Formats: sequence, C-alpha cells, structure tokens
Amino acid sequence: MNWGSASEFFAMGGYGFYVWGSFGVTAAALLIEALLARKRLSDTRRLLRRELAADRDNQD
Amino acid sequence: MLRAHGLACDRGDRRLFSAVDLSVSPGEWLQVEGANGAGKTSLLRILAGLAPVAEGLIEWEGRPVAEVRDDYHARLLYLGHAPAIKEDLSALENLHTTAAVAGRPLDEATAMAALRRIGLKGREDLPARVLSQGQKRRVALARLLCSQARLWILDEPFVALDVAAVAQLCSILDDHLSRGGMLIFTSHQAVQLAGTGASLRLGTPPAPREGAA
Amino acid sequence: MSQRLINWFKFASPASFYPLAGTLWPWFAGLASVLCAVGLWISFFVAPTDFQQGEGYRIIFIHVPASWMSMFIYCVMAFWAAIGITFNTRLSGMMSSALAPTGALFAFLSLWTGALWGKPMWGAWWVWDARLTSELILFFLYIGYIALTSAIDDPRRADKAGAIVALVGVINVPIIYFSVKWWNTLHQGASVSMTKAPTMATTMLWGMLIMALAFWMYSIAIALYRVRAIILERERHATWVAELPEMQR
Amino acid sequence: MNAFLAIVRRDLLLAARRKSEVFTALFFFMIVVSLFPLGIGPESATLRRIAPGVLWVAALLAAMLSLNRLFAADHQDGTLEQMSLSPTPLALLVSGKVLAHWLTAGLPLVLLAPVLGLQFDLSARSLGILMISLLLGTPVLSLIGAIGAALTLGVRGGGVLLSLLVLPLYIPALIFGAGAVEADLAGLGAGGHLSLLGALLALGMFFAPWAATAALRIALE
Repeated sequence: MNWGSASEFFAMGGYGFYVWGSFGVTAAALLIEALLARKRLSDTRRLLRRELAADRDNQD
Repeated sequence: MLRAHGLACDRGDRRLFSAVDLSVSPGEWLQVEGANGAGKTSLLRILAGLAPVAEGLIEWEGRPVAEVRDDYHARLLYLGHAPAIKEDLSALENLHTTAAVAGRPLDEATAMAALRRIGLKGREDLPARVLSQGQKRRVALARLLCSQARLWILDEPFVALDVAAVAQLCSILDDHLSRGGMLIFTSHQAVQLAGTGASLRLGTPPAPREGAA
Repeated sequence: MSQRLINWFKFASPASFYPLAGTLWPWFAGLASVLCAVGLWISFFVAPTDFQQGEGYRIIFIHVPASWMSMFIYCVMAFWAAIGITFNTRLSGMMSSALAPTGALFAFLSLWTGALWGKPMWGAWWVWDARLTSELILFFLYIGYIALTSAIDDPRRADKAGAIVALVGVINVPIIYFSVKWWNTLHQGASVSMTKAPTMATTMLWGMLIMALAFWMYSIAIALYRVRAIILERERHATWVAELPEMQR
Repeated sequence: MNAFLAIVRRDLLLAARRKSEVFTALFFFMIVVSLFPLGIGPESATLRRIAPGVLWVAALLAAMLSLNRLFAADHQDGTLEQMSLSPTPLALLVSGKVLAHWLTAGLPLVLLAPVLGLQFDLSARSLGILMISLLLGTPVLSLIGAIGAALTLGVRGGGVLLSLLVLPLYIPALIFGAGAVEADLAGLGAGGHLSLLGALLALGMFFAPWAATAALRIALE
C-alpha cells in the first residue's frame, strides 16, 4: 500500500492537481459521452414512437 | 438498343419511382413525361449512368451497362439541365472543349458549320456570357450537330427556345432518328417527331420506402 | 455473386444488427467497468511511486491508453471505410460515424492528460514533441471527419465522403508522424524529448494494459450504443423499425 | 490524352480570361509574407531564421485560396457530368484539372518566392533551395487540395470545411519544404528533405487523382 491516509492519497505527493485533473476530466468526459449517447437514442426513439403512433391513428 | 427493366430510384428515404420498364431501338424515340418532381431528370441521369440505380437493370446492346460502360459512354450523348457552357469561353471554344472531352475532337470547319447551322453565325467568337439564354442553349445544341453518338439523352431540350429554334431542333432530331439513332428526352410540350415514338409517364405517387434491408 | 455476399454479411444489415448491438453493448459496458476498477486499483494502490517523477507519473495510466485508443479507433474507422467502399454495405458507414466522436474524445484526453503531465515534469503545458504534435494532428483529422460528415445532409453521401477522408487520413497518419519526428529531431535543441520514459516496472505495464483494455471495451460499448441510435435515425421509415417492441407503446 | 490536354487548355484559357483571380492569390501571398517583418521586427538574423516557415506557410495559404473554385464551377454548369461521361477515365481528366490548378496557382508562387525571399535577407543559394522546395511541394498542395475540394463540393460551409480537411494533410509538405531551406541555412544538406518532398509528390500523383475522383463521383450522384 502506497498511502498512509486519505489526505495523503488525495495530495498525490504534491501532484494532486495534475493527477486528479487528468483522471477527473477523463472520467467526466467518458460519463458525459455515455449520457449524450443515451440521450440521442432515447430522443430518436421518442420521435419515432410519436411518428408511428400518429401514422396508426391516421390509419384507424 | 437500350433496354431497362424494373428501374427504381430513391431520393433520400423516398422512392421516386419504381418498376419502370423501357426500351429504345434504332430509329425510335421515347418521351419521358411526368409532373414536377416525378423523377424525369433522375431517370435520365440513371440511364446515362450518372446516378446509381436503386433496383433494376439497364442493358446496352443486350449486355448490362455496368459491363460495357466505356463502350456505352462512347456512344452516348447526354445533355442535362446545366448545359456545360463556360461563360468566359466563346461558343466555338465551348464546342471544341466539350467535343474533346467527349472523346471526339472537332476540326475547325465542322465546328464553324455546326454553329452556323444552329443560328449563331457571326457570334462564334463572342464569350457565352454576352449571349442570350436561348443562344446559350443553341451553343449546347450545336453539339448535337457534330455528334456521332448513337443514343441521345436530352433533358428538356426545348426549354428557352423560340418557335423557329424548336422547329430546327425537331429537324435535327428527325435527322438523327432517320440515321438509325436513338433518342430519349423529357419535355412538357407535345412534340412531332419522325419515326416510331413512345411516351413514358412517370406519375406513381411518392410512397415511403418499405422493408429496406 | 451478390447472393452469397449478402449471406456472408448477414449482420451487415441494420435490421439484424440493431438487436444484436442491443444485446452486446451491456456486456462490453460491464467488462469495461470491471477492467476499469482493476486498472484503477493497480494504478493507485499496486504500482509503486516512481523514483524520478513521484506520484505525478500515475497520469501515464490514462494518458498512454487514451493515445493508443485514439490511434486504434482511427484505424478501425479506416477499416470500416474500406469495407464500405468495397462492399457498399450501409452498416460500415454507420460504424465509422459511431466511432468518430469516441476517437476524437480519446485524442482530446490524450492531449489534455499530456499537458497535465508535461507541466510538472517538464515545466511546460505544451512541448512540440513529436508524439504530442502528431496526436494534435490526429485530433484535427477527427474534427475534419466529423465536420464533413455532419455538413452533408444525405447520410449515404456523408458516409461515402467520410470513408474517403478516413482512408486518405490513414495513409497520411504514418507520413505525418514520420515528418513530425524528423522535424522534431532537426529542432532538438528547442524542445524536450518526451520519449525518454522512465524504466517501466512490470506492475506499471500491467496497469497500463488493463486500462487500455478497459478503454477498448468502453469504446466498443459506446460505439454499439451509438450505432443503434444512428440506425434508427436513418431507417426510420423501414417496416422493421415500426415492428420493434420498443416502438409499440 | 486529347481530352486531358483539352481540359488543361480550357482551364488555362479560363484562368487567362479571369486574370484577377490568379493575381489576387499572388498579392495575398505577397502581403502575408510582408506582414511578418512588420510584426516581428527588422533584424535580419531573426528574419533569416523565420523566412522558410513564413514563405512556406504563406504559399500554402495562397494555394488554398483558389481550391474552392477548382471543381465548383464545373459542378454547377454541368461540365463535371460531361467529364464523367467521357470515354477518357475521369481520374485522368481530374489530373488535368489539378495540373492546370498548379500552373495557375502554384507555379506563380514558385516564381515570386525568391523575390519575396530577398525581403528576408536570404542568400542566393537558399533562394534556389526555396524555389526547388516550392517547385516540388506546391504540386503536392494542389493534389491533396483537389481531394478536399472534391469532398466539400456542394456542401454547406464548404470553404472553411475545406481548410479544416486539407490543412492537417499539408503538414508533411510544410515540414519538408520549410525544412529543406532551414537545413540549407544551417549548413546541412537540403538533399534529404528535397528527396522526401519528391517522394510525397510521387505518392500524391499516384493516390490523389484516384481519391479526388471517388469524391467527385459521390458529389455527382
């Protein structure tokens, strides 16, 4: 184990800003990308569902 | 001869037309009709090999066009909506270039004679920019006079022509047909041409494309 | 001949790939999470402190895998582009455009983490090092691809144009890398070489490999997920879309 | 071959009828190059150091100015359709257009560069190397540019997009071209750089017309 305490872990031997800046931004970027992809799929589905429902109503 | 079975054309996710059959033999003409947006230009572009077919087969002299593409293009003259006229070149230069690109360079005398016959006498060296709309069309049509192509595909050739020019174009087309040429064209007006002719009406209402896979 | 090809490319049909991608992506996402957890654990708790760079070197565990992924994804895009041009399959273009944003993101992350690593180690946010410079150009190539494909309205045309960009780019990537390297050695005095990596402990290598695998799985999962959205957007009028269970409500 | 020559001849004729376009690009090149000493200062040692890069970057931008129009007019007036229906392979006709583009947009830069190089206090030898590097490099710019021009044909915001696509691909030519002059200034031989530029040119001549043709076919569909 490299770390004696949590604060030591977060300080990263004085490099905390750089290390957490890297890992944090990476995690945030991947998370945002995943959320955007999910939004894109659900938006498309909602649009299509509405369109199809309207088509069905027209046929009835 | 040119023959096509079951042609279909898509634009975006809309089907413009489908199941179009046609055939043109030497000496025959085919007029493609239809409302605006029915796909007349698209059909002509497909037949000329400019646009891909969604479905169907086009045969030239009994063989699929895809296999004999070079031979087919060597025997084809296509005039589209855009007349391929450069505003900064003179009528004569325009004619020379288009002929050379089409693989049949012209000599000076032939080119001059063609321009004279089409009614551009004395305007051979004027830049196309100063010509009227109808005169520009004539520069494009002068290509017909020097063409050895068997098959002519003309998109709206009568547009922007006056009565005299229409009559003259008709006689050029008649000559072509009487030499055993083939002709496919679109026009909104009824045209009297020699030889056997047919008309093809594109008018299927646009339907959404189904079951695409 | 086409009959056999169609059988061969059965899954190249969007209609059958859509549900397949739907089944597959959670597995890849799960794998990505597990690998990521293991990778992070190695990065922070197993790998020892570097005697030269202290704890700062731990950025390597995402910097290097992100760079690898950005290059690898570009190659995969070029691969799909080649398939799309040769066999005229629709799915390949969709895969390329599903991958591009992820590739661009990894290129960006590689630059970002590179800057954050460079500042404490070499005293500058940016050095005109051969690797950083080529990564920057790769990022430009991604941006060019995305800009072009999103500027063309007709999706099939966009796919074909994108395929050409991807192929031209992939021919150019080694040329660019080589030229930048050459340029860099010519200007050796002006810049610091970042290529002198510290001698690597085995645990560090493992950490990097596992993180790379995690990114890889993530990329597959997100590409599969995104391609489903793209398939739906493009095939909206196909009957199979209307028959999908999620479209019934 | 006849059709190839006809295309080159026609494009040169068109350029001759529209001289202002050729000269605009040339003056752009001159002005950009002249701005650098004004921005950086007149010490000849500094100027000599930045000369290769400045001249090359300016040449690259000037060559790009005219790329927009490489296929646009032909696309609009239907000439491109006629070219693709020609029995001559489209790739050959495209090469003709690229050659004409280089003759009107690249070659004048090569000829003008040594005059501008004098502003930067370059020696006669370095000016020679600069000319050779531009002579080998500007055709590469036209070739790669043709791919970009074909891809952005009829696309919204095509002009900016074109630069976005093409500039990253220009980097190797820029590095080797400017590098050749720099190496000469530093007393190292420029031969290596020049032969690499030559290799780029050979590669470009082989691949670019093909890629540009494929892109044009997409625009024509």
